[in-house]
Amino acid sequence: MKLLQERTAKQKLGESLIIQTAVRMLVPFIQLFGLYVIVHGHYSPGGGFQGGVILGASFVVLSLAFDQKFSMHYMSEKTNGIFGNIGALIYTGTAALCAIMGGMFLDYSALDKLIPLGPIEWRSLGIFIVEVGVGLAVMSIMTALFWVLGSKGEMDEGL
Amino acid sequence: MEQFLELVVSKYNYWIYVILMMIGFYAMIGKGNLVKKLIGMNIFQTAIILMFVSAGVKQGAKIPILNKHEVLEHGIDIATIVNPLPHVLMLTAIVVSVSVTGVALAILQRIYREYGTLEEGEILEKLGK
Amino acid sequence: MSASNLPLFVLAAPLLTAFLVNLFGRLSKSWIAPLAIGCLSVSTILAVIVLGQVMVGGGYTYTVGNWQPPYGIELVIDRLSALMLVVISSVALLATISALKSVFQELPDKEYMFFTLYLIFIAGLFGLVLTGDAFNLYVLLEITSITTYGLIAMGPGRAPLASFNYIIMGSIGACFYLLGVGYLYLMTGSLNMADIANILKTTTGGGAAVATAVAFILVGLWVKMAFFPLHGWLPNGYSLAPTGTAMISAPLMTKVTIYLMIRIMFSVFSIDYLFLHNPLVHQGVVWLATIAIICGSAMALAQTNLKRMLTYIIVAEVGYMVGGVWLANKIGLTGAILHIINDAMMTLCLFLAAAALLYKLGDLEFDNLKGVYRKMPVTMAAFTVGAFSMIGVPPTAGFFSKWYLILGGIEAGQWQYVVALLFSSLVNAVLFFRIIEIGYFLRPGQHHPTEKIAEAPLSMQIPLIVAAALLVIIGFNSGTLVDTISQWAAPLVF
Amino acid sequence: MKVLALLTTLVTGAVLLYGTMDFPAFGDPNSPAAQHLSAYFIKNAVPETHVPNVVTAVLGDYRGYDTMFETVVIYCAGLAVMGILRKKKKQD
Repeated sequence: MKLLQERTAKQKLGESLIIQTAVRMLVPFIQLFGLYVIVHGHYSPGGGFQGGVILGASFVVLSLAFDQKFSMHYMSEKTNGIFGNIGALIYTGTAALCAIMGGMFLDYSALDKLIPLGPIEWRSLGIFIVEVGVGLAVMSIMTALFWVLGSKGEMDEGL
Repeated sequence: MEQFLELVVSKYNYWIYVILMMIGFYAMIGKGNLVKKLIGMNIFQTAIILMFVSAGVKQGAKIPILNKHEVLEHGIDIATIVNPLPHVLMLTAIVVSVSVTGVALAILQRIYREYGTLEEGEILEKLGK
Repeated sequence: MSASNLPLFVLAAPLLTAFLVNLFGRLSKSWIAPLAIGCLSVSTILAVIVLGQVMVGGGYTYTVGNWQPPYGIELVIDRLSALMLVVISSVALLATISALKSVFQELPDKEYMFFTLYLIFIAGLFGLVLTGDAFNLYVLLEITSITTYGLIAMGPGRAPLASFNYIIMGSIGACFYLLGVGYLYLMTGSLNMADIANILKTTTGGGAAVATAVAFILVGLWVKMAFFPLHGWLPNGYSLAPTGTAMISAPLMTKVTIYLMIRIMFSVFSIDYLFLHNPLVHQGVVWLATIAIICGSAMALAQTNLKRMLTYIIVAEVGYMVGGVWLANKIGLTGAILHIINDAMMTLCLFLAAAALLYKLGDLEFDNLKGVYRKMPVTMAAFTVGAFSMIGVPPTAGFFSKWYLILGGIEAGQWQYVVALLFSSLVNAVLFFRIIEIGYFLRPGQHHPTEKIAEAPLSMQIPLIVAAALLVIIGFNSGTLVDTISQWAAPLVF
Repeated sequence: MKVLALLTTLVTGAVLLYGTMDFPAFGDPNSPAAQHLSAYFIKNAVPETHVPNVVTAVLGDYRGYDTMFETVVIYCAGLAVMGILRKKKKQD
């Protein structure tokens, strides 16, 4: 907030005050909706990809209304990269874990040996785990794609 | 003629996808601007998505989100639900197409940085010098 | 850990390590080499164990996620795919050891990205070899392609342009393949290769849609393997790419795609349908292959840069293998499969040698190679072995596969193909003896790059020597390989 | 060049249309695509995975292997873009 006030005072940020205020208020709700889409993928249209893209869009909106530095203040490049790796690792790690636990590759019901919930419930839960992984990876990559493409690889103010 | 028209009408979705595909394909191989080629690629991929998704349609069927308890107790009539499989496949294909587009855009920026233009002819001219 | 999971651990090792390389590689460069080499060694060992299992107990199928085959995704582990696993993992291991040096030299500060993509590319190749599902094949094809686009475009100068060209061509290929799969899916309702084959057998089998599907799948794969009229992306792509990229994708990408063509042809469509239904088709393809061989060799003659010359030879070699498969007899097929293995090794050997030369010389124009034999004797000796194999001089591996291809051509009565093979061997002989002449007999002038160079570093020499030795070893053990392949091909009746 | 491109396009389109002659009509509930795999998924996805959204069930479980590689594809794309464009940080 302080950063925002300083920079607005310096008249460095592009868009009008109305857009900036609206975006600032919207972003938490966009992110909440993204999380909802990810976790509610079992019961309604949605899932990791869709939710991940919405989460990524929240950062894109920030860097459009303010500038890229400002959005990177909320999610640094390093954190973003780590999120992407963790997301992909969750999926492949779950897959490999299933194989190590004695089942087939990606056979979530094998995880029943870890925490007994019943094989069918584990299938449902396994799908949820990998969807979260997908969501993290997609969010991180979407944000990174916009940042890199938008700033010609310099990671500065951007568009 | 009437027979032909009937054929077209009963499979109009495939005709639309072929036309879309031809637009995209022509842009990919016939246009000189690299961005237009990329847009052509996206149109081509959209055409394929249209083909798959339209193949999953059933007349008057609902979306493939079921009521868990009802299904577990009574089972389900297959004809009332659209095919889920083409949707799954196309989710994957969409992600792949997004990824390719992203990489291609990055490469285009590199090319622009290098040559200052995205017209194929002009780039080749600069290379020839 | 049950034993049947082994083939998937071959794939999972580089895939999981790729993420670790990305995470730790940005902290310190020193993590990259042990991680990459370690995981590929694990893959190689596991692949050899899998091959041993398959040789003893026969092939088996693996169902990912424990779903029954047509519903889940099925992996096919038979003699051929196990053999390909071993080839890919060993080529990848050798190439990686050598690539480390040149990547650290060419792409400072981007090594961890390079090796992450690199390992995912190898994992994608393993996946391609294993998969028995038509749509899964598309996804994996795109993985290998996207990683290659990125790996090529990281190079300097014109590399991004070559990469963009590859993206357009590669996407056309992938889209055509997907269209073909879509047509098959619409006609059969299935995506599993074996299941599609069964349904096609029980229903009429032919028809307009299936014929279109065959055409589009084949053209799609031909684009990806750089079959002659569709080869436009390959020479620029591989010669302008960073050396590390060329070393891994030149030996593997085209060969794996040819393997895929064989897999699709013989496990989805019946031999009756492909060869006997309309003999004009396979004769036409053999003619195309003939043209590919001749044009590839002719274009190789026109080059003055070692790396570009090698890329055009790849185009010609693709013609060999496609022609061999479409000769429609068992000898030709055996020769083609044997040539996939041999060509992977030969190309690896030559590209490793080229990389070692490039590391020291900085440029591979023929003029720069003067007197290089005296300065880098080990590298050039290995290069000579690779060259002899490419020409087809016996005891090296290249001779035996070419022999089978020629025999197959004679049996099929496709004389133009036989002539093209001989012509291409002749051209290869001319090409390589020209280099040997330049490198051995010509003396470097003053201020010449070869003036004060020494042998390449040990980490580049050792894989090169191993690759050259493997060429000779494979040559002496061709009988075993042919046995394995013909056991795989036994159920096929032409 | 343009004529050649146009010809290729037209030929491709014609072949694709020729292929559609065998296809079932639009929205046909008895088409092969609606019968074999999809029918199984609609009938069994909920009892076997307890996920009401059949698309999610197929995406995450039956074809989870595809989805895994799909995640890897987009991960690769992000990495490739970084590798291609990212410049070294300026020292400031």
